[in-house]
Amino acid sequence: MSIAEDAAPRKPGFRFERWAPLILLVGAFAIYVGIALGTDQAQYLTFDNLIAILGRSIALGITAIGQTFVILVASIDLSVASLISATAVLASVVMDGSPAMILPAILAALVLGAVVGLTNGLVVSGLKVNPLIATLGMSLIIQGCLSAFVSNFAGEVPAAFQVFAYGEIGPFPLALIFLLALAVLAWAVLRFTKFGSDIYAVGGNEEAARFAGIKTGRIVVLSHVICSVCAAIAGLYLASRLRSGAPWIGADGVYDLESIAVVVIGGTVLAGGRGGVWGTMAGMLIFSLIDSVFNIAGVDSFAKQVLRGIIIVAAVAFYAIRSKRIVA
Amino acid sequence: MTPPVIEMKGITKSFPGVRALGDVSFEVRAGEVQALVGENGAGKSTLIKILSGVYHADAGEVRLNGEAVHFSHPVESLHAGIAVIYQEFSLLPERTVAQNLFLGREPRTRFGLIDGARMRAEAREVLSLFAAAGRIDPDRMVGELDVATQQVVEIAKAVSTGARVVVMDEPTAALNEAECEELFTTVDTLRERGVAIIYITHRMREITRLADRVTVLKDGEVAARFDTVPAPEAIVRAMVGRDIADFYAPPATSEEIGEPVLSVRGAGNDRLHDIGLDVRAGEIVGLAGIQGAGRVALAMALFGESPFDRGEVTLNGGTVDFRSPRAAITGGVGLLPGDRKGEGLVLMQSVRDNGMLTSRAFAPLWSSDRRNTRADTTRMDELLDHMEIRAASYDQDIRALSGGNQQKAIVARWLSMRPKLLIFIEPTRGIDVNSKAGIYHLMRDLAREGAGILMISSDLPEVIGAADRVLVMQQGRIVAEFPHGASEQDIMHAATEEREVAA
Amino acid sequence: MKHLLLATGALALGLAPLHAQNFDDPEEFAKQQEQLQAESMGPEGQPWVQHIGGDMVETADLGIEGPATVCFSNAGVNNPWRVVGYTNMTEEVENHDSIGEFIHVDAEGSDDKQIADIDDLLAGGDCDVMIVSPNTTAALTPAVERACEAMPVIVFDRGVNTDCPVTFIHPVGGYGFGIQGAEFIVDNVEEGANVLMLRILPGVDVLETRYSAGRRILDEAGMNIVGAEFTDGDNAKTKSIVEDYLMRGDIDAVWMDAGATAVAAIEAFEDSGYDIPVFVGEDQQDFLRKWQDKGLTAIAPTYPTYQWRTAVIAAARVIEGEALPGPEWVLPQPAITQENLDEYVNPAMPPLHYAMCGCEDMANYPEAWGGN
Amino acid sequence: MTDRADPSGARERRRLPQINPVWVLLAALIAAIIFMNPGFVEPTGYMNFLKRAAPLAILAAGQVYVITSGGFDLSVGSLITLVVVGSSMLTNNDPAATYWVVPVMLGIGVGVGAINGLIVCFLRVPSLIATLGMMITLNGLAFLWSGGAPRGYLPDTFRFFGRELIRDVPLVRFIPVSVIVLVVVVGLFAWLMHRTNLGRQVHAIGDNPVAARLAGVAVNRVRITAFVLSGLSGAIAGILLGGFAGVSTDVGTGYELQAITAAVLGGAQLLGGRGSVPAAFGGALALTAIFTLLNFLGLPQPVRQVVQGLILIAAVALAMHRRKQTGT
Repeated sequence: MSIAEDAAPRKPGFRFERWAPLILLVGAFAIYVGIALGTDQAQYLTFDNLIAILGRSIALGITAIGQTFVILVASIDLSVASLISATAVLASVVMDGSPAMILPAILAALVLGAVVGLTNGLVVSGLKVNPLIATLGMSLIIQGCLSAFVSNFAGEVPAAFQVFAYGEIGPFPLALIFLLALAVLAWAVLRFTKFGSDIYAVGGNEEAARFAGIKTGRIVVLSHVICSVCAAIAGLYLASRLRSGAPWIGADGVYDLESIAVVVIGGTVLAGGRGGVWGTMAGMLIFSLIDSVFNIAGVDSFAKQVLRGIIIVAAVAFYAIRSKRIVA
Repeated sequence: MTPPVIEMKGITKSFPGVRALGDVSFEVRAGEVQALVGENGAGKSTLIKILSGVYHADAGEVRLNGEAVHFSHPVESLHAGIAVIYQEFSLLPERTVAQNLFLGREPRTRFGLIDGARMRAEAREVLSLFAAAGRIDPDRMVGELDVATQQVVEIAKAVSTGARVVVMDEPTAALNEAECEELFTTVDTLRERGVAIIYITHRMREITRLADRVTVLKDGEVAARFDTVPAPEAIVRAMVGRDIADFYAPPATSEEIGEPVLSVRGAGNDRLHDIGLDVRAGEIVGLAGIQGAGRVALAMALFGESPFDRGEVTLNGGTVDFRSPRAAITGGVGLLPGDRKGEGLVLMQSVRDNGMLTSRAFAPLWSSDRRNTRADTTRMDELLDHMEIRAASYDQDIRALSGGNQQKAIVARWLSMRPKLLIFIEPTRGIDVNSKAGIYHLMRDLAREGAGILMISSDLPEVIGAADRVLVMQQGRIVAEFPHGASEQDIMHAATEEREVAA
Repeated sequence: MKHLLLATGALALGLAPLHAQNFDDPEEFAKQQEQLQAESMGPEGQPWVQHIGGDMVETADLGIEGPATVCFSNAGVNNPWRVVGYTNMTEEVENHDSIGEFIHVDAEGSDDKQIADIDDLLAGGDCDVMIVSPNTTAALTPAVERACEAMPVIVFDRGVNTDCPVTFIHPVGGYGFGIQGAEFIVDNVEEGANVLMLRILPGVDVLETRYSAGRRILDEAGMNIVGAEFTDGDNAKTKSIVEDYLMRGDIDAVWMDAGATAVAAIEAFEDSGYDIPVFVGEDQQDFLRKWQDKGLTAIAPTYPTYQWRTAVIAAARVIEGEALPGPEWVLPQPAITQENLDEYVNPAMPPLHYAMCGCEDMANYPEAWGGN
Repeated sequence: MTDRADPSGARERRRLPQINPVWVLLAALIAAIIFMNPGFVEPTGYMNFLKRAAPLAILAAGQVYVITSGGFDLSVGSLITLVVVGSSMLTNNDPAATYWVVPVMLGIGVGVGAINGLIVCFLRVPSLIATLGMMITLNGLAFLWSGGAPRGYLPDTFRFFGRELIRDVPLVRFIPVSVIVLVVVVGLFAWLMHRTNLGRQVHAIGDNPVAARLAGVAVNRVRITAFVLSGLSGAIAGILLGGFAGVSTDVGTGYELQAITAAVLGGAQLLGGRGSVPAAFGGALALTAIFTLLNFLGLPQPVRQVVQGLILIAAVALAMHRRKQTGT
C-alpha cells in the first residue's frame, strides 16, 4: 500500500499546472509593456514590433515542438543543436545556389533528421541507454563528423528558398505562420491520434502502456524521430535565414538546452506524461519577451545571462514548488 | 457441463529461495464465477501472472478453449480475451476516463484519427454496466476520481475489451458496502453474458454471495476444490489448514500490557477526522478498513510524513508534534512501509546496508559507516543472524532476497533503534506463508519487550489473529473497536457499512 | 547511421572547397602585404582615424540632424578583445555631441539572434544610424541589406557580402597578421628550423587567413613545421599540447594565430625546463609583460581594437554630414616589436587588455579598461 | 530451503570483487600510449599526464556524489571559470592575497553547491534544470565581476598548486603539486563515499529517496552535502586549472560534461544508487588517456568528439547489458 494510494483525489475544476504557462506568459508580457512604457519607449508596443518579437525565436520554437514530444515520453534529446547545424549545412550544400535542388535538399535534411532520430530512439529504447547520455553521445558524434568535413559556411541557399525565412504573407512572416501551423499539427497529433494518446500513456506509466498493448519502444523511437525531424526543419529554417549553413549555428544558439528549458517552462514535466505543445509555445514566447525586455531596458549582456539563469530556475520552481515529490 | 475456457495443468513455479507454486491445476468455465481463495502468499497472484503471461511457468501448461497457449507478454493474453484487473492500478491519472478505458485501442474515424465522440459514447455504454455509471463523467481526469470510482474504471476497462475471461484480484479492497453491492451486480451481469470470471478474494461473504465454484490455494498448492460453495468454515479450514494458535503468536496477557505509549485525542488533518486512540506498551493494535479508509494516512500522520494539523498526540507521556519522519523516529516511532520495494528498500544496496539505514541516518554524517555511535556492522550482522535472514552474504544486494527476508532486514533496521511505537503497514504482503509466522512472532517479541505496535493490514484473518485489539476505520475516522477474537463478519460490517458522515 | 553521416560528410567535403570562402587567396594576400607597407593617410599618431587608400564617400546628402540616435548591433562581447573594443566604443561616444542616444544590443555570438536584434531595432528602435559588427559575414548580409534600406549603416570588423553600407571599417586583415608574424620567424631562425603553429579554432575567417598567410611564408622559407594544432583558445590545452611536443623534440619557434594563449605556451617551455624560442604573440598585456620580463625574441602582430573607436567616429561624421573614407576604410595594422615594446607594456593594465587600443589619451583611461 | 546460507559464511565476503571494466580500458589505453610514445614511462611522461588529468579527476570525484544521489551537476564548468576569474580579480598579483583568496574560493564552491542543493530540495526544481540555470548564472557572474575580461594576474603563490613541482623526490624525481592535491582530494572523497555514513546515505537517497526518508535519512541534508562536495570539487579544480594555465575567460567550458562522462565511464548509475569515487577517478584518467592518445595519433578535434561520443554510448550500453545479464 503506497502513500499515494491513500491520497485524496485532486479537486476538479481549476488546475494550476494547466494555466501556469499562461500566467507566466501574461506576467512576461506585462513586464515587457511595463518596461516599454516605463522607459518611455512606446514605439516598442506597435504591431510591427510585436510581430518581430513573435518571430525572434522561430528556430527555437520549431526545435522545442520536437523536444516536447520526447520529453512527453520521458526521454530527452541533447543532440538537436548539432543536428540543426548538420542539416543546415547539408541543405545548403545540396542546394548550392540552385533552385532546382531545393526539393532534394529538403528531403536530404529531413532524411538525415529521421535517421538520427531513429538511431537515438533505438539506442534509448533498445539498448536502454539513458537518453541524456545517448543523445549527448550522438551530439558529439554528429558535431565531430560535421566539423571534420566542414569548417565554415558551406554551400549557398538560392533566393527562392530564402522565402522560408524572409517571406511574408500580409503583415505576417511566412516562418511565423509555418511555426503556428506546425504547432497546430503537433497539437492535433497529440490530441486526436492514437499515436498522441500513446505518447501520454508511455510517458505517464510505461508499464501500464505496455500492458494495454501499446508498443512502447516504437512510440519512444517515433517521438525521437519527430524531435529530430523538427530539429532538421529548424536547420532548414536557419539555412534559409542565414543563406548558408555553418557547422556552429546550432551550438551557438544553444538550441539543445534552451529547447529543453522552453519545454519545461511551458509546463511539460521532465518525468513525462504531462504537458503539451501550447505550453511550449508559451515558453518560447516567454523567452522572446525576456530577450526583448533585456534589449529595450538596455541590460548589460553579462547581467542578462545572470538574470536568464535565475529566470529559468524560478519559472520551473513556479510549478515544482507545489509538488510533494522528492526530486533529484 | 460446458468445457472449460481456461485450463491450467500442473503449473509449477519457483522464485529464488521460494517455491511459489507446485503442480497446481485449475480451470474455469464460461458463465461461472470461480473463486480463487487463499491467504496472502498462497500463490494466487503468481498463478494469475502465469495465466496472463507476466511470468512463465517452470512446468505445466495453460489451455485456452482447449488449445495450449504460451503467452510471453500480458498483451498477448489480453488479445486472446483474458483481462486481468490487478490490485495495483494501471490507470493514467493525467488522462480522462474515456482515454483510460480505451488505452491502446482507441476507436478511430476513417481518417485514422481518434474518434472522440464515439469513444465517449462507448465509454458511457461500458460504464452503464455499472451502477456507478451516473457518477462517472467520461471526460473527467482519472486523477480527480476517488479510489472506489477508479476501481470501477479499472474494471470497466477490462470489461470493455470484450474479454471472455475476467480476472478480478481482490476487487473490493477499496469499496464500501454499497459499492461492493454495485460490483456484485456487475459481476452477475458479466456472468449472465457468459464471461468466465476468476474472482480472487479471501472474504467469505463475497464467496458465498458470488461464487459458483471455489478453489483454495495454500502454500502454493491446491488445498481444496469445491464444486458447490461450501460453508465458510470448510473454506477457512482448507485455507489455513494449521493450528492458528501456533501460527499467530499468543495474544498479550493483561500483565504484559502496560501504560499507554501513544495517545491521540481529537486529531485530524485533511484526510483524517477526530482521531482518538491509545496504544499501550506490550500491545499489538490492529487497524482494519477498506483501502482509502485512511489507515495509511493515520500511520503517516503519526509518523510525521503528512502530519496532523489539529488535536493532541502524546507519546510516552509527553506531548509531541512530529513534522517529519526523522522527528518521529527521534521521538521513538518506527514504521515499516507497505510497499516494500517502493518505500522500504534501497534495492541496489546490500542486505547489511538496508538493515543499517536508520541507525546510520542518526549517526554523524562524517563518522565511519562500519562502527559509529549508533551502528556497528558486527552487531548488525549478529542481529541479522539472529533473525535467520537467508542470504548468501550480507554484502549481497537485497533485491535477490525473498520478500520475507527483505522484510526481516527492514525489521532489523528498527530493532537497533529500540522504538517505543512501531507501525507495521501490511507486514506480510507478498511474503510466503512460511515466513509469515516468523514476522508475527517477531512483532510479538517486540511487544513483549515493551513496544506498542500498530498494525495495518488488509488481511482480516491476520488482523484478527495477530492483534490484541482491532480498530476499524472508515472515511478517515475510527468507527469501531473490537477486542481480540472478533469475527471477520463484524469487522467487515463496521468497515463498510454506510454511515451518515457528519459534515 | 555512420555510413549516412559519412556519406553526407563526404558530399559536403566534395562540395565545400568549391564554395566555401577562400582562405588562401593569393590576390588578397598580395594586397594586404602591400597595405602593410603602405603609408597611411590621416593625422600622425592617431591610427584610428588614419586610412590606407584614398577613396572617400560624401554623407552630406544623407540629411541626418544631430543629435541623432546611433544603434549598435554587436555580435557579442564574449571575449577580451571585444570587451576592450566595446569599452573603446562607449568612451568614444562621449566625445561626440552629435550622437544623442547610443543603443547597444548584444547578440551573444548567435547569428540568428543578431538578425532578430537588427529586425527589432528596425521595427522600434528609432535609430538614425546603425553600426553593425557582424557575427558572421554571410549570415548577416540580408539583415544588413534591410537595415541599409532604412538608414545609413556602418559595418566594422567582419564585413558583409554587400556594398550597401556607407563604409566598412577594418584593419589590413588576417593575411597581414599572418605575414607579420611569419616573416619575423623567418628573419630570426635558421632555415629548416622546427616551427610549431598553434591555432584557436577552425573555420573562423579572420583566423583562417592568418594561418594560410603564415603557413605560406614559413613553407616558402623552408621551415620545418612540426605541427599545426587547435587549442580552442584554452590555456590548459595549449600548455598540454606544447608539453607533448616538447617530449618529442625541440621547437625553435612558435607561431600563433591569436595571442590569447601565448603565455600558457611560454609557460610550457618554462615548466619543462626549456629555453623560450622565438615567439609570435599578440598585443595582450600578459604576453607583452612576459616578453619584457624574460627578454624574449618576439613580435606581437595586432588586430587593433581601436577600430571600435573608428566606427563611432564614422557614425558621427555621417550625422555631421562630413566625408569619410569609404566604401572601405582600411586602418593601419601595426605590430609591436622589440623597438616599441616599452611604449605598450603597462603593468597597470589587466593581463588580457589589448595594448593596441589607441585609448591611452581618452578621458577615462585607464579605469574604464580595468586598469589601476 | 534452498537458499539457507551457511551461517558462519554469511559474514564473509563471498562475492569475488568484479573488476570494473574502466580499469581494463585504462590499462589498454596506457599500453597504447606507451607503445606510441615510450617516453611515457619516464616520470615526465606520466607525471605530466597525471597533472593534466588532475582537475577532471577531482571534478569527477565530486560529480559522482551528485550522480549517485540521483542528480546532475552541470554548474561545475562555469564554477571553474568563476573561480579562476574571481581569483584573478581578488589577488591582483599580490602574493600575500593567496592565503585568503584560496579559502574564499573554496567557500564560493561550497556556497554554489549549497544553493544548488537548496534549489533542488526546497524549490523542487530537478537538478538538471537547477544546475543548468546555475551554469548560465555563474558564467554571467564571472563576466559581470570582471567586466568581460579578467583584470588581474594570478600570483605565483596562487599558481603554486597547479603549476609547481616538488623536485628531488626519490624514485620519481619530481611530483607536481597538483598530483599531490589530486591524491589527497580523491582519497578524501573516496573515504567519504565508501567508508562513512555520508557515503552510504548518498547511495540510499539516490537508490530510493522515499524509502530513505521513511527510514529517517535526512534526505535534504545528505543531498545538499552531495552538491556541496561537487561544488567544492569544482572550486579545487578551478584553483588547479588557474594555477596550471593562468587566467582566461572560458577555462571551465565543457568540463561539466567531461566530469559526467568520467563518472559514467566509472560505472556510476545515472539517476542514482550506484557510484564509486575510485572508478570515477579511473574514468577521468581513461578519458584523459583517450584524448592524449588521439593527440599522439595526430587525430584532429572532430575525431576526438566522435570517439568520445561513441565511448560514452558504448560504456552505458555495456553497463546496461551486464546489469541485465546479472539481473541486478
